[in-house]
Amino acid sequence: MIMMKNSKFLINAGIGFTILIVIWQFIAEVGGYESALFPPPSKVWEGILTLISDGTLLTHLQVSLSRFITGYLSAVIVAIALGLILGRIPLLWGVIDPIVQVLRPVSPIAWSPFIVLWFGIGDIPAIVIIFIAAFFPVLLSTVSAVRKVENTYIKVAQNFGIKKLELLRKIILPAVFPYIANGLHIAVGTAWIFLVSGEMVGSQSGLGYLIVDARNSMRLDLVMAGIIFIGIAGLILDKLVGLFESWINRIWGRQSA
Amino acid sequence: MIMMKNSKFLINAGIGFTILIVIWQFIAEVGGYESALFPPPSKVWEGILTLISDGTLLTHLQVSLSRFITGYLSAVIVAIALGLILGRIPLLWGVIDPIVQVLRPVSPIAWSPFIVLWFGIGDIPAIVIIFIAAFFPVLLSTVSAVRKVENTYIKVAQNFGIKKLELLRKIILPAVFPYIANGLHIAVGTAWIFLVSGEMVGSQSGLGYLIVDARNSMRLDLVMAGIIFIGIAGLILDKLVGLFESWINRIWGRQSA
Amino acid sequence: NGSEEEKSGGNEKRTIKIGYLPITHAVPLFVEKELGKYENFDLELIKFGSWTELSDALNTGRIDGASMLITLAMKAKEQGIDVNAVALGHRDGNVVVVSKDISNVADLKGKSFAIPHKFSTQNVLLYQLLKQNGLKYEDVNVVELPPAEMPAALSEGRISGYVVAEPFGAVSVSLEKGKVLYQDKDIWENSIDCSLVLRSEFIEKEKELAQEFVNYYIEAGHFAEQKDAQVKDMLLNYMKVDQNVLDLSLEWISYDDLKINREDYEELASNLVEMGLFESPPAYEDFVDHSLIEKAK
Amino acid sequence: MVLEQPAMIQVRQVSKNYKKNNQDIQVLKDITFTVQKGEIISILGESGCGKSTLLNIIGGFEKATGGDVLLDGSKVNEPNRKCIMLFQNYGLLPWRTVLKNVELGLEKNIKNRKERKERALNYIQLVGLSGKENMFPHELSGGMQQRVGIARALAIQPELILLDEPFAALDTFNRYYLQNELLRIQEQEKTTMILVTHDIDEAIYLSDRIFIMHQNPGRIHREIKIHLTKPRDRSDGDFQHYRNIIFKEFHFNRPGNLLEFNI
Amino acid sequence: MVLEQPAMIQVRQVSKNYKKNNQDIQVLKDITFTVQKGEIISILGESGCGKSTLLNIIGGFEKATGGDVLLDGSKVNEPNRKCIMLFQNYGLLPWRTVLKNVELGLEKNIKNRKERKERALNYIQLVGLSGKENMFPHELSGGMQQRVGIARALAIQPELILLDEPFAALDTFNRYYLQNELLRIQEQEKTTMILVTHDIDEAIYLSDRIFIMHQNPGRIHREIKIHLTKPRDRSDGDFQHYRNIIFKEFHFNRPGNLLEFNI
Ligand SMILES: Nc1ncnc2c1ncn2[C@@H]1O[C@H](COP(=O)(O)OP(=O)(O)OP(=O)(O)O)[C@@H](O)[C@H]1O
Ligand SMILES: Nc1ncnc2c1ncn2[C@@H]1O[C@H](COP(=O)(O)OP(=O)(O)OP(=O)(O)O)[C@@H](O)[C@H]1O
Ligand SMILES: [Mg+2]
Ligand SMILES: [Mg+2]
Repeated sequence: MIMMKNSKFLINAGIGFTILIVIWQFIAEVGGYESALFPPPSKVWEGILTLISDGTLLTHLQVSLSRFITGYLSAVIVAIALGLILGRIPLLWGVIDPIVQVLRPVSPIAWSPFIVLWFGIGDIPAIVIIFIAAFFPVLLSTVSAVRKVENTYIKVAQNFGIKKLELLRKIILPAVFPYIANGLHIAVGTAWIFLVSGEMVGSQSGLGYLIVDARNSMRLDLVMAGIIFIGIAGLILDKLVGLFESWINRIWGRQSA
Repeated sequence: MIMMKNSKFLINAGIGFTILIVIWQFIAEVGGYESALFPPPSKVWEGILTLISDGTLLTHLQVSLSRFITGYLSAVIVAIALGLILGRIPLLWGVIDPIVQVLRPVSPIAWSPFIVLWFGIGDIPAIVIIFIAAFFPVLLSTVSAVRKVENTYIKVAQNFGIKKLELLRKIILPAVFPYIANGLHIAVGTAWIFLVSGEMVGSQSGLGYLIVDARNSMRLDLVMAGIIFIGIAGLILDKLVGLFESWINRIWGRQSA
Repeated sequence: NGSEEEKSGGNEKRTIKIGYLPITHAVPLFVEKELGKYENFDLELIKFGSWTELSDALNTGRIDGASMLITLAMKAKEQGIDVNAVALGHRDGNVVVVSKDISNVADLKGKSFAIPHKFSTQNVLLYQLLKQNGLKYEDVNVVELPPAEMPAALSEGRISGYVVAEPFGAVSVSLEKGKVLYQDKDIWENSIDCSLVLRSEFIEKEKELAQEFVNYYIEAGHFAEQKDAQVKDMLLNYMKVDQNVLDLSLEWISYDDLKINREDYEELASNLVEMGLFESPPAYEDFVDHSLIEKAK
Repeated sequence: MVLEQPAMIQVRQVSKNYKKNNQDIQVLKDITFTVQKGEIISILGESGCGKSTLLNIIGGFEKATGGDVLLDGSKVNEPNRKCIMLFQNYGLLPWRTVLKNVELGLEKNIKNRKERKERALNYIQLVGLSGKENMFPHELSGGMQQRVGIARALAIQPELILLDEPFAALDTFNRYYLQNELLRIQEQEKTTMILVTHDIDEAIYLSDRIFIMHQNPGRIHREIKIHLTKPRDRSDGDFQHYRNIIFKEFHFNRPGNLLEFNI
Repeated sequence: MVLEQPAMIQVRQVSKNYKKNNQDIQVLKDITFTVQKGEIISILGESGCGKSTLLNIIGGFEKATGGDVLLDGSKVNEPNRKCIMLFQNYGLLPWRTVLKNVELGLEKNIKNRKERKERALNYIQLVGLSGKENMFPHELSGGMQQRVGIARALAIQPELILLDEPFAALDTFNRYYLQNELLRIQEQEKTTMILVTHDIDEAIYLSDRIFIMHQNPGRIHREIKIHLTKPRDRSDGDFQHYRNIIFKEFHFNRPGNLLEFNI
């Protein structure tokens, strides 16, 4: 069943990308762009092969992934824990909410002078930026889910004398998980998007750096190759979150959508 | 009722920001940072006043807002229209979906070499970046909402002989709106976040430019002031989308949440 | 990467961290690192994506120094950050590149023209160029662009010209999308642009290391001036460009005299004030520290 | 029920299979019956026996695997305006007011706004909702919502109305009120109705004939004609007589042996 | 029902007001009754008359505006394990299996896993769900889900079970099965029960006494004692007698004058 679904997805993806590449080639030819300025598919393909074969890709990918995982996981854990608590204390959330709402629309990149000040250059700023990007979506979806937890569950818990931490762990967390999962997906997207930006801040490695460096070297074929890698890796990360989600749902007995 | 809710929000916001400013002042003093590197609240406050009184803020804010509105509105309209159609044609969506999934995790900034190539400098690149940022969340939420439209509505439409465009307009669009609204909120956030980045690509104006320029002039107090403006403006834009949402919901008879 | 193990003390060698952008203006740094003659320290070159990020890192003390736009360092100094320029990165090496349909400066009137940064020598060069040809600065629509985007913008006609560090000028020329209108020395003899800037605390507290570092830097400058195959090989480890673009770029630049002369500096400073970019640029004595380069001779 | 008159609905040998995990499951098997113009027919059966599936096939919303359905002698292939379905969850469009909901089916054929509104208001009055035409569905109780559904169906004057457990979501009291209403309206409009329900009282109270369905596969087990004049009295002895017949059919009067049932 | 024995539940002069748009709305007014140990009591009334509110006050989930509730002579202030509520939508935790749901109330007091599991399985067997203990709620039919709810409530051996329209979401057939089940279990466990319903048959079939509630404000209008031995026969003549009494109470036997009711 899952196999079938996957093979169908692959066929569709194949058709989709073939069409895309044809259009791309067409634009490159008809537009008459200099190939240094708008590389045709063939050149990008060569670029991809070079990046793979000389190991550049693997190095940068590893670095990016390990930063991403660190930043994302810590953001998710902190945000869920905070969200569970804040969601149950409306008065405190009332005070914190306006701050969050003002901070959230600010691009993590805007903070970069301060991030450099506090966290220096290298891995940490990129991780911090991913943290910021992932933190708010998860926090907000957790808080709003906690505040909407079906009243029946709370009543059942009261009825059986389940309180405080036990209430959070046994009732609230599993009850809100399906709604948090949505936040997790949004966060994985946003955080991955900001990786590129994060790795522009004085990083010496990572996919974002790969792109910036290629751009500064006027190698737009490599920029395009980097974009493709980022896209694919982002897609895979999203699918991984999806797998985690359906794993939890299986343990916690939800029907898969 | 709404008045009461707003005044409560304002009181909470007041408390929240007071605490925030106290912490900020505390860090600035205890951390012993150079005020050029980490400006204390008082200095930022001066900066804010200067920006307001010399009209800089107003100019840049206007530019940013007009770009934002152009980019956001066109993204929303295109994405909803496309989403309504694609959601009803599962075969086509099957082919497009993989492409979207690979493109979505790529930061709009990564595209900037190509954006400059195609759209030049000035307003358009910033608008294009906002467009890209807003487009995907709305498209995806529309398609997924269309595919989940309650079957009863479709049956009712069939029963009364409502088909094609009429079906989209009279049944699908109003049925999915509450779910699209969620996508609109996410999009307003993402797009506004990318405004900063967008306005770094060859723009000579706008809030993003204000920040970059202040940063280039090493006026971190103005950077912080810019961050505050961006945050507040982002918050207001989000509330505006919320107002639009509840206006539509009132017209279309939904209970407000 | 690896900004971590900072002060491991003991017998460990001190690692000096120097920031750079992949441009021909930082060539002495690349050569110094490649020659690797220094003994009492390790040299780590840290590549940045833009001037802004580089100066953030320098200002907050995350790196000990950088090869950077001298004007940015002056700005930092003006804001109270303790840095000193100790040597130039290069002499000359900026060219004004314009599209094919521009034949003289007057043609630029009303057109868009790109510079890499508001606080840059390139901006001053543009200002002077316009002034010398009877135009006002406002007659041209000046835009700040990331250097890497300039050739594309020129090629698509989004801008009519640009002035920027190399190799980005040579790219347009070799793609035949643009031509050289002026070299910088035709506009302003002895313009000063990118410099080696060090944090003052580094110079003061680790005088000997700083001295050794600058000694080899100057030596590297002389070595680079040969511009032979060996030098080009070294550069290609830091900047990925086509051979012919590199050749062209190197034609326009020299590395053998890296002193920051007072009169040149003061001309720069007065221009900056005139352009309204600075109120009180740091005085030559405060900002330029020639003690190191003098001893290096 | 004169034989010469052709039946309004003919259900002929209808069967339906679903694929589930690559297995064919037969949900309906050889269902055959006819309904005359003006009749009210109930289909009574346990949950999952295939009542909704059968109704969907009659309405053209689903295709039968075998057999066919004739409406006025012509084959039903897709949903059509001659035969309107009423849903358990009312099927109202929540973004339209009562008036607009009732107008939904009229927008195609009556272009004149005033005329359309008049016609809609007429039927809103018929179901007793005059004055509520500008309210939205969520502002109405469940009972009122189903009235809107009825008005909307009647407004396009269909030949047949299909009702899928129309009152199951209402409480007993509201259910009683609406059953009475439905009878009153049917008397006036003479619309033919096929009703699916699991409520024994409801079937007896409303129907001319009751088809009892059994499951696995869904089939019609028995037909019961109700020879009582309408309106009927729920506490009347004759009413109890039919209750008893049906209870026996489902083995409900002897509580002891219930656990044998597969629930 | 000996007077000397103190009542298990005493509801004394309970009233409840809600604020709505700055107006006080009285939902309950002066409700007073007592329930003896082992009784099954039904509260019967139309939708919105305040049945759930009353039950919530008895269970300690809401505070009364006036009056109080005594359970075993001591005042009820908050929800407690002596008195378990059963919900219409079953109130099961969807992320726990049947077994884990039933164990929920035991986790506090029985730390020994094996012992806890044994006790839970016992009650799962009592409600006839042996073999289904590792299934998740969504894999069960509505009827089975409510059985799990009953097992969970019984497992902690409460003195009182409150049931808020427990079978309203089931179809008639399943409802009948579960009513029988409930009687069988109650006979065995002797748990006291207060049941809220709008189903007249259900009230007669299950209760020792029925309180009929009227609304605006919610108040107890009449108490009806059911003098029939259990198990009762739904098609029996005596059963019809009580049906008739209650129909009259709600004016249901004369269908003509129904529209006067405010629905
Ligand atoms: N689309 C479908 N795919 C597979 N099986 C289906 C589908 N629709 C219905 N079934 C199965 O067909 C059987 C009959 O379903 P149907 O909805 O007609 O029952 P019903 O009598 O209306 O039940 P209820 O009283 O619960 O509404 C059920 O066992 C159901 O699982
Ligand atoms: N939290 C609340 N705030 C305001 N009014 C309420 C609240 N809860 C209930 N009410 C009102 O109290 C009245 C009684 O509600 P309640 O839920 O007790 O009725 P019920 O008899 O259980 O109805 P149903 O059969 O529909 O469940 C209703 O009119 C309702 O609108
Ligand atoms: Mg059904
Ligand atoms: Mg209730």
